Amino acid sequence: MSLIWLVPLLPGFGAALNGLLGIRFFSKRAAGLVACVTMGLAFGISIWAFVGLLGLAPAARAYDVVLATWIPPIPLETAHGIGAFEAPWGLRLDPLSGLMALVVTGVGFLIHVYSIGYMDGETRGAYARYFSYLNLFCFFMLTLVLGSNLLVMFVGWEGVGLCSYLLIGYWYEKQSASDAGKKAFIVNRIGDWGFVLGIFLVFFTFGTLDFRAVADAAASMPVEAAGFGTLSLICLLLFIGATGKSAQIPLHVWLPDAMEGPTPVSALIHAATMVTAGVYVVARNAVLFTHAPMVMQIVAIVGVLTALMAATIGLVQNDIKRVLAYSTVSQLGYMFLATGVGAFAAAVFHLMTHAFFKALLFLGSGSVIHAMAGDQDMRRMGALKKYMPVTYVTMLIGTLAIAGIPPFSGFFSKDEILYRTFLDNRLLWALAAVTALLTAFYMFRLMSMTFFGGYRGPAWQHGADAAPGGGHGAGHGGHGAWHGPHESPRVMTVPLMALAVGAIVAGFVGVPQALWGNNAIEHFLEPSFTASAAVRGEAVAGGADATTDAARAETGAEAAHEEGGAHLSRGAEWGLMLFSVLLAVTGIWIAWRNYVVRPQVAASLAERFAGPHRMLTNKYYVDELYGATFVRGTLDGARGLWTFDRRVVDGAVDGSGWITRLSAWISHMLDTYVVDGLVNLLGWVTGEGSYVLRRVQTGLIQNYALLMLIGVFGLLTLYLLTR
Amino acid sequence: MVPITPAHYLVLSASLFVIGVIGVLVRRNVIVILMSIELMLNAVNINLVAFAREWQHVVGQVFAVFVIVVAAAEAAVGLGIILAFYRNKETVNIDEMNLMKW
Amino acid sequence: MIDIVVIPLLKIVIVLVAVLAGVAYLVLLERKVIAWVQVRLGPMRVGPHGILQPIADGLKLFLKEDITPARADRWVYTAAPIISLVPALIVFAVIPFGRDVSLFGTTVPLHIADINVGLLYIVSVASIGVYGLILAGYSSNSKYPLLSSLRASAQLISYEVAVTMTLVSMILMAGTLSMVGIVESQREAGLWFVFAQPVAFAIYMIGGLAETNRAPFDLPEAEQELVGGFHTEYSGMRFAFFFLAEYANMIVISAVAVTLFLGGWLRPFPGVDALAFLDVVPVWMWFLLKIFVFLLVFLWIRATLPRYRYDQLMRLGWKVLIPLAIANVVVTGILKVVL
Amino acid sequence: MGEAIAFYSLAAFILGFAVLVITARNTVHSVLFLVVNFLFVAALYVMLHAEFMAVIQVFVYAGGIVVLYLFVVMLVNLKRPPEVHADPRRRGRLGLVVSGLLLAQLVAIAAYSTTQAAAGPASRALAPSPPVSGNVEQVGWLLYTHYLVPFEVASMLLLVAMIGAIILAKREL
Repeated sequence: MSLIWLVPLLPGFGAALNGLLGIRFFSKRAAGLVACVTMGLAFGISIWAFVGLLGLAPAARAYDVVLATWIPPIPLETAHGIGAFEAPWGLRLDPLSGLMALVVTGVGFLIHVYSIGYMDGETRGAYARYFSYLNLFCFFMLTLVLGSNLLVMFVGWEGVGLCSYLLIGYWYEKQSASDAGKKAFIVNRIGDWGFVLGIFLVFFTFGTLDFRAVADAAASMPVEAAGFGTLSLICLLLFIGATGKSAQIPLHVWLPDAMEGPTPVSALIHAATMVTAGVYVVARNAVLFTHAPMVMQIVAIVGVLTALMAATIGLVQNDIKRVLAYSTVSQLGYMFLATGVGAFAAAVFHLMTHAFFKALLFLGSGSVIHAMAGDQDMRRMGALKKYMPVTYVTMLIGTLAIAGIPPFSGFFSKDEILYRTFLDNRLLWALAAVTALLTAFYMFRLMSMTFFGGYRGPAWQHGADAAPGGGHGAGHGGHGAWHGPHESPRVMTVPLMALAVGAIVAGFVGVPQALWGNNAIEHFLEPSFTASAAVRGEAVAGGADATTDAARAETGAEAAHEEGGAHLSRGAEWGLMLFSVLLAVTGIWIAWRNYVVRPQVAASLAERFAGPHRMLTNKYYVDELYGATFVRGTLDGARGLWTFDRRVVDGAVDGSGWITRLSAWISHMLDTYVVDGLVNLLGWVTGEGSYVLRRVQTGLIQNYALLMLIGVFGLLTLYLLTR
Repeated sequence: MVPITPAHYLVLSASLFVIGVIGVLVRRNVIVILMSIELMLNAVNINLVAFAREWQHVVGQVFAVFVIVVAAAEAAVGLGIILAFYRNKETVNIDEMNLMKW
Repeated sequence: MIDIVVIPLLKIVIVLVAVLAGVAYLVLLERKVIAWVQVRLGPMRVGPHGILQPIADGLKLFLKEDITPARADRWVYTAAPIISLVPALIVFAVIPFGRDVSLFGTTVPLHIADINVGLLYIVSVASIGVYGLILAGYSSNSKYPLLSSLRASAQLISYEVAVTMTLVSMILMAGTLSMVGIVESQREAGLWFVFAQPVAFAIYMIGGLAETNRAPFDLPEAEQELVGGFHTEYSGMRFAFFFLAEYANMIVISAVAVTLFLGGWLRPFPGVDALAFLDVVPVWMWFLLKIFVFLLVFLWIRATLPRYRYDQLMRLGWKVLIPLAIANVVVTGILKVVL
Repeated sequence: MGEAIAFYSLAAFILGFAVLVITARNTVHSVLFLVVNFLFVAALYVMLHAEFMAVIQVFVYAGGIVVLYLFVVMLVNLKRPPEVHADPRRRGRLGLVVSGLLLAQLVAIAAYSTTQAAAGPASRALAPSPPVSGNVEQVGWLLYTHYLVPFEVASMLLLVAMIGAIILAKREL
């Protein structure tokens, strides 16, 4: 547990090694080995730390490590007079961060291993570059997760954004890839703007950035039930950042395009870890959010709407990865819904399970794409079951998990969320339920189109023609011909199996009491979502409303096992479970009927509801909308400014320069024709005059003497006349 | 016969002076011109000495001495110039000494 | 009337005749002396021991044809000998031969004129003499005479400076320009100035030799180089004139030297009364005696010394004598002020 | 009477020889005439009881300067005659006329001045009258007392002239 600081630094070290030396010197094997070994070690250390954490008493489950002081205390103005603005390189291990670290390192490790096989087609330098990026991402992600204050967290936050940009644009030769990278980066900036403002406001309000301190300070403040106060503002800003990172409405547009990156990247960053950072932030600041119920409502609504919208879009997408991307968006929506209704534990629980099965699904799809030599269109797949059984089985497990079929992990987490939503708001529950149905449907649509039915892909001659679709992701791009769909190498299938196991068992940490389990994860996570005990006590002493606030704040974490309060009878709980399972089964049945038994029905439906279909395929025209408004507005504004700059500013500059030149020219003319003219005139006059006068200068001395004599004569005459 | 008054000496020296002037103005031989200048100086001296006699005071002779000194200096330098010029242009004709002109 | 016109005329005639005769016999004397020095006999034919030799020479020259070279400048050619002879003779006008003597009841000063600028008169007249040489050389339209005349005049002018300087120092000693005054001042001083001014005397002697173109400074008539000097083209009486002028100049130099340095007509050591018995000898005898001695010295030097080279001549004149003379003048002046 | 004779004869000689000086074709002749002219001027000085001036005239002019002229003439005159090449722009006749006018004017002034009372006594105060007797003594006295500075300046002038003449006449320094 004291080695926790190694958890982020090991991947960082690997990244540095691969980035500085690997690109030039390492072989593929060496580069992959470095990355995987560092991640594996980080995984082991985090497991060990986690075990150590479990060994402690629930109240004392927190361990701080301060590596160094980043910013020495600087006196700054805050709400309560001058506060010391300081930021240590501090890491904190507590249940939440421990769990997150476990997820990140574990899934990350598996995906690293998977990448060794998947990226086999790349050249040596690019291979090392890929792994250094991946390690760098893990480093930043772990910094984000383990950071003990908002600033360190923000470092990780921006770092993962950077890595996401780098990895989406990994194939930067492809215009679409680099565009997607830029899009993701810019959209994230919008969110980060809110996040930074939130950090400022947090410091201004509480005079500190440490989570624990912030939580304790916030716990002693009244719940802004009625008005929209400082805490609400903080939460809203942080939530804006979360939406940016976690692709919630309205900033969800970047995630589907992010699928331009390599599939393992999609699995790690855009499914398992980074996109869940937003959820993590909200959960990390649970106390703040519980004191801002209005913002909680907003979060819940945004979440559920995102879930529904993404699910509907997912219905009609044909790109296998895009389907998964939209499902990711929708699952993230679920998580925010959970946080919105105060079920932070459920959110984190779903986050964990989702990390497993969604990573599994992505890797599986990657395997499929690998098999199809880079083709991602499901309409050209089908009947791959017999070619790649391992992929089929694992993906089936993942699909069942996401669909919420017991006893797979997705069932527990999603059911928990639905249950808590039902308790909180019926309308939201209805929408979430519809989303669940749609989820089951489009996931099995994916499965059917991919693995069942007849093969619709291109024919292949044995070892004859080159791979269609350029095969940028194709492991076989390296050795020419495509031999048709086939099972992936072991280095890829083993992680699939591991994740499948995870997808199955991960749910059992949160079996509800209704199923005679004790919601272990909730109890485990509880300290992370509440203020420290001392603060809670004095908050209770602080007065009636404070107590009610505290009580209300703790419902989110404790209602599940509290007798009384907002609670349902066991029967009702059972009913809800059955209903949700029923929904999933219904979705599965529809998908089976439409895409396996009678595939033509789907087409006919698409024709009958052409309008909605087109709208869905075009993702509600959100991109077009943004393109028309923000992008176009920005571009036009920029162009306008540019024109202004060129016309007015440059015009002014050029004008002044022109005026200068004109005046210079005028003075030049003046100089040339007036001043020089006078001088030349003088010289001319002198010269011409000398032409006349020099006649006298005969050089004859005696003439000069004669002139002298005449002068003497004249003088004498004058003398005589004047005396 | 009238007594000899300074006027006589004046006329004499004037005539001598004018003769020197004519020599300067007419002759083209530089040496002769210099000699004419000597004549003019002598005319001056005659005047000086005559008036010294008239006034019974030798100051005029003193001036005459200075005049002679000047004449000596002038002769020396002038003849040196003539020699130098002659070495260069093989002539003492003053009409050919007209380099200093436009 | 007598003492204004007759006596001066008599004196002039006497002096001229004496000088010319002296010149004539000086030539003979020279020939004899040099002959004796060279252990010869010299002229012996005409008269006993050649006594009448000068007369014979005179007659010869007088009767000789007078030749004028073609394309010679006739007027100048004629004038040159006269110009050279006349100054040499008129210098005697201011030479005092002795104290006033009274004969026939009238006191007669033994000098033709005693002007108060006597010394300057001598110098200036001597400076006129140079024209004779130059014009002779120029007018005879022949290169040897021209060269020699240029040499002679250059030599004359250069040494004239030194001699004049010595005369200046003598004037400082005597405090007057009049020759008689100088002699008188020596008598009052009681000693000849030669003892007071030995340097000036030496310079004057050398300068005198040079001015008279005598050996060892007889370059103008160096027979070996220039056939005969500036009077090569001359013959007959004109040549005689040059001849007379040269020897007359010797006598002039001697006379002036005697007057300035050897006390003129004074007996030796005029300040010492013990030698008063020497006064039995008449003063003009003393004078002539001193001149005779001088002339002997001249001849003696000629017979003894070789001729100078031209550059040596000039160096001696400009770099030795003139600075020495100037220094002498300065020292004399300082002494006159101090004493 | 005798003075008048002496003056007129001397004046006649002086002017005559002066005219000869400037008219003689042969330069050497004109030099000779100049000498004679100077000698007659010296005689005039003697007549004016300026013996010192007379001797100086003979000594310096006749014995020094003119000899210099003669040398230069001999050095220069042996080549072609200098009278060739007459420059037409030279105004010789005009010079003659103006000279004549000047002479007339000067004579007029002289004649006019005789009618005026001589302004002698006033001017005599120019310089102190020497306490010594005798021409040379008086001149010397004035030169070395009242005109000492001009005398020294004159000596300087002579020195400068000598050096300048040497520099000019020497072929190579």
